[in-house]
Order: sequence, then structure tokens, then C-alpha cells
Amino acid sequence: MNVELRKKAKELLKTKQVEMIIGYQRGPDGISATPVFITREEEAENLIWDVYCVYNLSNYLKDFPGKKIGIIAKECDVRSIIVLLQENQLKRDDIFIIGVECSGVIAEHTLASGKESPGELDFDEKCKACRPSTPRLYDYLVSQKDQKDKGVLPEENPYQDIRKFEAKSIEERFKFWQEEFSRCIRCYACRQICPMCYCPRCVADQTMPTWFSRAPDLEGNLAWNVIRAFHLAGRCIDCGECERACPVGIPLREVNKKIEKDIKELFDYEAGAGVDQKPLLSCFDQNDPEDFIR
Amino acid sequence: MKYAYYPGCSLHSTAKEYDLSTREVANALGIELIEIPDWVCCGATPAHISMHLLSLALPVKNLLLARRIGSYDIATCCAACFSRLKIANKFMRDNPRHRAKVNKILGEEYQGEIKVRHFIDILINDFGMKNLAPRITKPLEGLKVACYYGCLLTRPSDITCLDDLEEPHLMDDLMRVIGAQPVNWPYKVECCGASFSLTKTEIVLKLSNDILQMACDQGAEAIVVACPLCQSNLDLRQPKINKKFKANFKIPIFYFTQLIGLSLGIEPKKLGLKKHIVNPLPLLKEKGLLG
Amino acid sequence: MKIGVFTCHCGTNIAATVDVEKVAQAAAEFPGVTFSTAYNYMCSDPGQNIVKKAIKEHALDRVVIASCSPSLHEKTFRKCVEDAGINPYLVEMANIREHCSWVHPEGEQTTAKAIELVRIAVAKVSRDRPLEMTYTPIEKKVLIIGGGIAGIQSAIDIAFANYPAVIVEREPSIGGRMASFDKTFPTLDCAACILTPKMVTVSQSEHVTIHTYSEIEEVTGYVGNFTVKIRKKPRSVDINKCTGCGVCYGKCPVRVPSEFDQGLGKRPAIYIPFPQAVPNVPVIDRESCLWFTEQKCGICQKVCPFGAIDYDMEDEIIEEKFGAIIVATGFQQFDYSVYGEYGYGKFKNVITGLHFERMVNSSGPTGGKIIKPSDGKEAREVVFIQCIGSRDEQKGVPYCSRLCCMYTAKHALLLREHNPDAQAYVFYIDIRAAGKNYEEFVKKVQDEYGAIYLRGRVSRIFEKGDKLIVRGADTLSGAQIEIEADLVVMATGLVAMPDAVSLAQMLHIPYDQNNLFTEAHPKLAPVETITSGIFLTGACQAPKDIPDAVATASAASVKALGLMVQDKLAREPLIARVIPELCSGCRACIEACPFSAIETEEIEDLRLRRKRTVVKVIEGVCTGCGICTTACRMSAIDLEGFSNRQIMEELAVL
Amino acid sequence: MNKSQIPDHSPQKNSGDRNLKAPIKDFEPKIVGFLCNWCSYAGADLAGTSRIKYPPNIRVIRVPCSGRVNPLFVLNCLMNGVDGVLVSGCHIGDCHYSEGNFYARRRFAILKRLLEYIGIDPRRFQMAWVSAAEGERWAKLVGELVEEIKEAGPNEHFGGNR
Repeated sequence: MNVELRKKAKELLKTKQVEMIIGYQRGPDGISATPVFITREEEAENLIWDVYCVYNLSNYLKDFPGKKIGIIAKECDVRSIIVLLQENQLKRDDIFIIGVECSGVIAEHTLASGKESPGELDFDEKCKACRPSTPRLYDYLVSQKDQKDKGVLPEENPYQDIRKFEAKSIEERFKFWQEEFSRCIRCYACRQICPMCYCPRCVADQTMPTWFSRAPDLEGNLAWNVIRAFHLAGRCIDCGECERACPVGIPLREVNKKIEKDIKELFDYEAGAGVDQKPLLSCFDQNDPEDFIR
Repeated sequence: MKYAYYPGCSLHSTAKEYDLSTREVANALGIELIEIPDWVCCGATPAHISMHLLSLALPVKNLLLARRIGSYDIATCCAACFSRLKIANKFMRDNPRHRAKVNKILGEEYQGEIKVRHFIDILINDFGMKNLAPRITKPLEGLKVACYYGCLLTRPSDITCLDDLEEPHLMDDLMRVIGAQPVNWPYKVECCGASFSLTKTEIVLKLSNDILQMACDQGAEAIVVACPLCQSNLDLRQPKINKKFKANFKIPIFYFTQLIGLSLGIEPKKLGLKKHIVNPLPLLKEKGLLG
Repeated sequence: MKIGVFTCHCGTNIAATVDVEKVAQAAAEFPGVTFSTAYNYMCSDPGQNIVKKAIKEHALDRVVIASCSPSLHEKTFRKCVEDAGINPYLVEMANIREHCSWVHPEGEQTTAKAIELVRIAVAKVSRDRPLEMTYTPIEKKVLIIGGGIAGIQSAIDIAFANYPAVIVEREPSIGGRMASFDKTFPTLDCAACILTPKMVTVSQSEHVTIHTYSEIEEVTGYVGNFTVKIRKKPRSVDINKCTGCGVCYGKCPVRVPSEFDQGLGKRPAIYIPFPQAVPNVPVIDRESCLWFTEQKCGICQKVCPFGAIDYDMEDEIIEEKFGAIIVATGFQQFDYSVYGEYGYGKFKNVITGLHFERMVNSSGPTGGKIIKPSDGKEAREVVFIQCIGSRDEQKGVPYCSRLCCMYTAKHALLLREHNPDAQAYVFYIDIRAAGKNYEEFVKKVQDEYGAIYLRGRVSRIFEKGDKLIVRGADTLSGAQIEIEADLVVMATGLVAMPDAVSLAQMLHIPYDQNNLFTEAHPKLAPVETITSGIFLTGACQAPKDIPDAVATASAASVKALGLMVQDKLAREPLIARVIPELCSGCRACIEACPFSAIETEEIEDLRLRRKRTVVKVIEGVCTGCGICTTACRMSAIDLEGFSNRQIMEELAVL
Repeated sequence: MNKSQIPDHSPQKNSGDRNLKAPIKDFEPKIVGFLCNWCSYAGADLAGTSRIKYPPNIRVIRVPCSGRVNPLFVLNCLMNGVDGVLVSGCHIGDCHYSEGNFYARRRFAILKRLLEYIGIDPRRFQMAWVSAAEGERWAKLVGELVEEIKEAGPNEHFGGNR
């Protein structure tokens, strides 16, 4: 299938349908995949697509306004592209989505262990909540018949960890997050890596007013991590990049998924469902639940 | 096609011929009806005017019994049973308070999930009229019938969900398929007087007289029903009506299953045609439908 | 920054439970406060003079008044400080009366709370920005959508004030529903006699332009500045050449049911809807015209002495600007064919009130004879059924249509007038005759015209021979009623037009669950909508009879004229403001704004050195709700008067 | 009454006492209420004109609409040691701006669950609909809130750095 991928990439560059293709190439370790930006036909030979292509490349799309960009995207990446389209950060005509069928990507720790071929347990956590699938939006689809059966099976209940945590006492929950957030050094790697974090100036950096403590103290860290997740409500497509990028290992997906679960339960809303979808917090239903209101 | 069959009391007594003809038709069409073992009365009219809980518990009891033999839809023929079972289901689905009470006294959890189907519904929507048409060997050509639906088959429409509330047509459609000619008449959903038959017979005589008169006025030669009580009032009371209103009705009252049975070529004997007060055989003979 | 704090005793209203002097003393110590005093009645003239004097003497630039609720005196003190030379938006109030002295007992705690409230107000005022009223120009022209009696009355009122009005009417003639009525209750004036003069007035007015056979295509803009696209459908007759001589429709060979006569009469394919039509210019119905359906005939073109027939006419879209819009789109009849018990609309002799109006009209299709449509014979026994569709949550609408009781009474009266042998039976639920001389009218119909009123519903109608058997209950006597009727007249309710929702969406005005347009306030702003510059009249808002339609038409006109007479439109500056550098152009605010007050614009981003799309607030439209400010993740849109800095400052001193 | 519960108003000690938490036994919680101008603020005004008594623990921040209340305001309050936060708007259907409370309802449904999830006592952030006619309800609501937050105790987790 890499053959097909490269052929299409070359064709796109040759016919000038795109000026650049954002994809993956094999990393220097010979196993992992790293992002690559291709502008010349011959470079297309480096393109790959396999279970090691973990990253969500859609984050790079916004960096090339006005250019025609081709991008290799799996289902979760496509959903983030959809959100960016909803939010007018991209123009549909400017991007060419080379969709790839995905049956799960590898967890980072597997890479570190140097294993050559992954077993089922080695799939990334995010893939366990997803089912092997074809992207919901693409301009060209590279099919992947050979790898389909190797995929990870979706979990029966994708939110059981969240539910389990919700069942804990309020003190336990506070203690857990206090400890997790206390490690936060406010490097904002989670923000920089997030395709949805494109605000010209993040509220965390604003000074007129200063919204919350900018120091890495408990108040500031908690406020930052809450508002980061809150600002992703209805927008986070669980690509998991934030958690992957966090240098101190805060389980950020556990916060994101909590909101993902709640908005599914409360509003039957799923981020990145389609380009015509309205932003979660810029629409409402007359019958939204209000049992929490006195 | 398999269904848990709930005949109800009438079909085991006064409306035996409804039961017979239903089983014959089902048999002929390959529809398997498994009679619910140990079924009890659905409560009919007395239960819900004496005790609401009982009126729900009785039908639910039957639904639970049906669940034991497998996950089949329930087939029923009697309009009253159909109505009671459907109403019980609605309460069990929508009303947590009643659901809790009923589940408590029956000792089982039930939430209204079993589907209750009238035999008309099964014939039309499961078996399908397209499939029925080629099975007709003796079309009832020339027989003008008035299809009489009565009160309970269509009402209340949000519970029965069977047919058009004011202008039902499913029986008419069936009659057309088997070659009979349904007349257009306005009394399809009038009341026959129902169980006043025993307590205030006068009322039944008046109401049933109106229905018979209207059917005859519109040119019907027979009336087709789907309710044992309607059948009994219109059939059994005809002599008395004739006497009281100085009329001369001799109009046979058929169950729709009997006529479908005839058209499928089933022997009239097996369809219980001799059990009627107004003997339908002369009419059928005259129309050449018995040969 | 020099903040002055003025604490009010409000007689004993505040002073009884709050130590006012202590509050004033404490306030003097707050950061930025250079002057603090207390007075008995701050809102009185002497009180206001204290404020003005202190501003001058102490060169104050911001003011906090600690007194009552801002809903009472915010305006007073804005004016007061403005008189003293301070921007009126640099004053804040601390509500130490309603929120403090009146709800807590006398004591240290209450005084302490009052001091905190003042501290919060001081914090807020320190972040206030001087603001100026905004002004938007006004296009001095009013659009009236709908040319029925309400629209006509609006146009007349606007024109009377010498402002231009444009009526857009979908049908080939103005006049609306009223044109097809026979007589009007309770005075029995003939509808045409009172409507036609108004139609003529409006058509001859130099200030009124009428676009008939036209529809609204698109509305953009905002109060004072609406841009409207109007689609003029092809009439196929040149309105400037035609003299209305009528030769064309005299010769047309086609006959189709007349819409105006509710299908009781026929009309040619080229026709005027009714003799008094305005404009008196025919229209070709292309669906039935032989030229358009079979490419033959063409007689009208041949016989027209003025060459006015133009088969090649096409849709024309014109664009005009308006300062205000009056919506007068009216109603449609409830479709009674949902009632199976009344024959699903299949019985020929079951008709609606509008049919009856045409029948009873002496220039109508039956020449004023009340007949059975099935055989044309005169009807004697006529049953009227009220509340068809109205007050019926199952099959119709839950509301009362308000006028059916009256028009049914009128019909019963006219029936007897036209045929003294006839008998009217009226089935009703309640008689709702609230209106001037309405109850008297119904009484007269019952007493003098022998109409038999039966309180109850009709359960079934069926045909028997050439009669209709009407079965119902008279709940007052408890009797079952069966009437052998010749004719049944349904008092069908009034419901929203089928395209009401799409029009509402085009205009950005809300509509209710019945698709009726919603007024800004049901009592205090009954002809306004929440979209400023758009007003409602007539039955598009709720069922209305002619007097109500005319009254709301004039009310809406006054509201529109109130805009027209202003040179420019003054708007409170407490509106949203975009900080373009912070805006990503995601448009979450545009989606959330209930008033469509935000649009996009392209800016040159100096930092990125490229063009970028951001949003901007349309000042004339923004109402200052602040919903956008929370939809915005980047806080790029803020609300003046309740800005992020102001609120965060308030929170900071808590 | 313990002196330390009275907010300090001397400028030199503007933020001095805040580290000290009142002893729990006569803890007087500090509650911030964001009230929409048209319904809830007017309802609170009505409680005043009707002279209905309620505890003085609430500080009202007037906003035009519940849809104006940014979750950052709420977070800011909680992080600064405020014991309870209330957002109050018009009843559904009564919004002066027709839709503002719909947005607020959606937004705070998410925030409330999220705050609970990370271990913040649900009693500390609450939402209510109070109309302009509900003066009595307003007073009752404040009374209830004060009781609930007293039970929850002081917001000790945060505010230490002020």
C-alpha cells in the first residue's frame, strides 16, 4: 500500500494539485515514523504508512495558509481536520486528504522497548476506544487490505475507566489530580501539540486580565488544566497528542475523555462528526438536561 | 414465522369459530402459532373498572408466560385482549410507578418489551398481502361485505397503533385481496353496545340495529368483524332486533379469518361456519362460494 | 485615577441597618479613591449637586454611588456625572439597599457587607472605559411584507407621515384575505366596501410602491440598514402597458378553479383575481395557460390592444434598502382534512368558512345563494362546527383562533338573511365573544335569527343519500344529536403560513412552536420583535380579527416611523467589541449570537504579515448580551460595561 | 463573631488576612453570585423591596445575561478561595436575549461535571434560575446555599497564595 501512497503523492505533486504533502517517513531508528514535508516528487519515495505512524499531522496544516497541501490522515486525524474546517481555520479547497485505513497505531512505550512487531496489547490506548476504520472524509483513499485483520478490537465500554474514577470519593479524586497536576511545569507542550489549540494568544498567556495564576502553583495548574480541557469540549477528537507530549506524564486524556463522555451523554454530541456540525457551545437544544439547575 | 398465541377466553368459548378459523388460516399459510401455556384471562372489561392494578397485572402475567416459551411476538385475535395487552405494555414502558407495583406482585422484571400484534397486523405486515394473493384459490367474488372494526381495534390510536383511527381500512384491504367487495360505509367504528348485551340489552339492540341497518343500506350482504363481542351482538341479537324494530335482517356476521379461510379453500366445516346464529351457508351457496 | 464614592442614607432605608458613615470612611481608604462622602438622599437635586460639586472641586474622574439598585438610578447618575463633565460610563453603583440594608438585620455584618459591595464597585469603576453612544444612519424607507389589510393599513400610516413604504405581496393583487370576505362582524359592513377605498388610497399614494406577485428573496443588514432582495415573479403582462380593459381574459379559452372563490367558481388562465384587484392588471397562470403548457393558443397576445402580453417575461430580482421592516404575512386556514371523523375533506358538502364567505357574497360564484356544492341545490339545514383545528392538541393547534366564534355567528345570520327558510345549527365548545358589541351580536344571532347553538363536539359526519348525517352531543342537555344537514361549514382555525419559518429565519426573528412569529414582549412590546427594526402586525403573530389587525398595523407603523424621524440611530455603547489581534476567526461567536450582530472582516495581520479573517461587531445590531464573549475561547470579544477586566477586577477584591 | 470573618477593608492589609481561615465551628462562607441583570438581579432586588431577610454571605456580580458568565470567572473564584459560586439566570424561555440561558445551561453542565471529576465539591458551584418575580425564592436559595456550603466547609484547597 505504500506503493499506492507514493504513486498518488507523486501524481498530486506532478499535476500541481498540491504544493506540499505532509506525511510520515521512517525515523532514524529504523522503526518509528516521523513527520515529513514533501515538495518534490522524488521525495515521495520516503513516504510510509503503518502502525508506527502515531502523530496527528493536522496540527501542521494551519502553518501554510493559502497553500494547497496534501495530508496523509487516518480517521482520528480526519476528525481533527473536520473540526478545523468547522472552525474556519482551514479551507476545504486548500487541502487534499489522502485518507488511510487504520486499524490502530502503536503505543509509544512499544517503540522504546524496541520490539519489531506489535502484539495486540501494544496498541495505543486511544485506539482501543476506536474501531478499525476508513476515514469519514477524504479526497483519495489508500486502502489497506493486508493489515486490516491485525487491528485492535474496540473496547466494549470505552468509558469504563472514567466511570470507575467517577465512583471514587471526592477526596480521592482531588488527591489524585492534585498530585498529577502538581507535576505540571506549565511548559504548554500539550497546547503546542494540540491541533485545536490555535488561539492567537491563549488565555493562559493573557494579562489584561490575567485569568489565573501563571505560576506553576496548585491554583494555576488546576485552572490551566481544567480550562485547557474545557476549551476542547466538543472539539477534542482524542488523538492523544497532548498526553504523549506531556514531559511529566500527566494523564491528560483522562480529563479529555471525561468531557467527551459527558457531552455524549448530555447532548449526544461527538466532536468532528461532520463539516456541517455546529460547535458544541455555540448551539443548544431546547431540551438540554438541566437537572443540575436549582 | 412463529408467534406466541394468546386466544383469550372468548376464543375458547363463544367465539370458538374465530379460534378455529385463525388456526386454520395460520396453518394454511405456514404461520406457526404456539398457544401460551396456562394463559389466564386478560381482565377484559371488568378488571379495569374494578381495580387498576389487576387490569395491568393480568395481561402482564400472560406476557410473562409468553416470554418463557421464547422471544416471540404475541399474536392475538380478540379486540379486547389486544387492547388490554397493549395498554398494559404501555403502562409498563412509560410509568415507573405502575411498573414497580406490577413487577412486585408478579415477582418478575418486565418493562413492556414484548410486542403485541393483532392477527390482522401479522397477516398484512409480516405475511404480506403480496404473498397472500397467490394463495387464494377460491376468491370470494361478488360477495359484498361491510367491514366492521368496532371500538377497540383502533382506539386509543396511540396505544393500538394498528390502523387509521376514524377510517380504518386494513380489513377492507384484506377483503379486497381475497376477492370480496368491501362496501363504503360510515359505521366502521361505531359501538355495538359491547358488554351491555347482558345488563342493558335494550342499548345493544338499538346500537346493533343501527349498524345492521347502515350495512344493509350500503348494500352489504355480510358483515366482517374482528371482535368476538361485536360478532356476538350483531349475530346473536339479530332475531331480537328484528322483533323489536320490525325488521327483517338475515345478514351473516363473519370473522375475517373465516372468509380468508374460505378463500384459501379450507373446508367450511373446519371454519366453524355452522356455529353462527344467522346461518351464512345459504348466502354463500347463493353466491356460489361453497362449491 | 481619582475616584469619588458617594454613599446614600436613603433616609432610613439604608441608614437603619447600615452604618453609612462607616461605609464612607472605609471607602475613602480604597485604592484610587480620593473623595468619599455620605448624604441623606443622593438621588435628590441637592444630592446630585454634591456629586457635581465634588467632581469639580476634587477633579474626580470616576464615581461610585453606593445606594439603591442600578435599575432605579443608574441613568440618573450617568446623566448627573455627564453634566459635571465626566463620561457617563465612568460611574458604577453599589447596590447597598436592595441587596444589603433591606435584606439583612442591623449590625456589623450588614455594614461589613455594604463596605464590600462598595469595594467591588470601586474595583469595577477603576476598569471602566469612557464610552460614546454609537450612531447608525437610517434608510428612510419601510418595507411591508404582505399586502392584506394589515399591510395596507401600515402603508397608509407610513405614507401619511410622508415616508416611503414598499409593499411586497405574493399574490397578483393586494387585499389579502379580507378581499374575499362578504360582510364583517359585528356591524355587517360589506368587506369590499371598507377595504376597496383603502386599496385605492394605498395604490394612489405617491409614497407607496406596491410589488405584487413578488416575494422576499433575501434580507441582510440590520436596523436602519436592511438590504432586501425582492423576486418579482413573471406576470407575463406588462404592468405599464396594460390598461385593465379586460379583453384578454374575456377571450381566454381556459377555465380552472378560482383560488379567490375557493374553487367554487372558475377563472381563465389569464385573469385578475377579483374585480377590484389592485393593480388592475391580469396575470397569466403559467401552469394552466395553453401557451405555456402546449405552446399554442396565444389569443390574449393577439387581442390585447396595447401589446401588453409578454410571454417571455422572466423572474426579476430587485434590491432595495430599508430602515425598518413590517411583517404582515397573515395566516392560512387550518387544513381540516386531518379529521377522519369529518370525512378527511372528501365530502363535497363539507366546506370551510372561507367557502361560505364566497357563497354568501352576492357577487360571488353562486350569486349569493347558499348551495350544496354536490348538486347546486339550495341548502336549508346548515351545521356549523367551531374549533376546527383550534383548541385541539391532538390534531390541530392548542390555541384558540379567537375569531371563529364571531364569523360563525355572522355566517348563521347571513344564512337566514339569504334564505329565511334555512336553519343554522352551531356546535361550539365555548363562545368567545370578547370584543366591542361581539357578545351582543352572538345573542342577536341566537335570539333573532334562530340559530340553534349546541354545546358539544361533532363526533362524526357521514353521507347518507344526498344528506350529511351530523352526529354530536349536546353536553348541556346530555342528549345525542343527529342532524340531517345539507351543508356543514367548518370554522377552521387560523394557522401560520406554510413558509413562515423560512421567512422568520431570513429575518432572524423568533417563532413559537406553532410557527407564529414571536413578539419582543407579550405585553409591553407586542408589535416589536427582538430584532430591532422589524415589527409585526396582523395574524402572522397570532390570530387577529380585522380591528386587531388594523390596530397592530398602526402600532407597527408608529414604531417604524419612530425610527424614520430620527436623523441617526443612537445606540447604547454597552455592546460587544472585538480585539482583532486575539481573534482566530473561528466564528463560534457568529454561530452563538442570537441577533446576527457579528460578521467577518478581513484584516492585514501585521505580525503574520498576511491577510486574515476575523470577526467584527455590527454596532447597530448588538444588544450587549455578552453571549459571544463566552463562546469565544480566546477572549477576543469583550463586552463594554461588563468587560472581562471589569469583572475580573471585581472578583479580585472579593 | 470572629473578627477574621469580616472582610478586611484597610488598604495596607488589603490581602493580608486571607491566608487565615476562619475556624470551622462558626465558619461564614463567602459566596459569589453571578446574576443576570433582567431576571435574577431583579429577583434579588425584589427580595430587597419585599424586605425578605437572608444571610449576608453572598456578593453579587451583575452581568447582562447568564450567557455572559465565562467559566474562567467561576474558576477564578474557586481558585482564589471563594467558598461557593452561583450562576443564576432567567428561567428557560424567559431570557431577555431569548437564548443566553440555553448556552449557559450547556456550558455549565459540562463545567460542573468536570469540576466534580477533579475533586471539587459539587456544592461549591451551583446554578439556578430565578425570575424577576421570585424575590422569595432568591432569599430562600441564598439561605440554602449558605447552609450547604457551611456543611461543605471552607474552600481550603485553594487561595493560599493570595
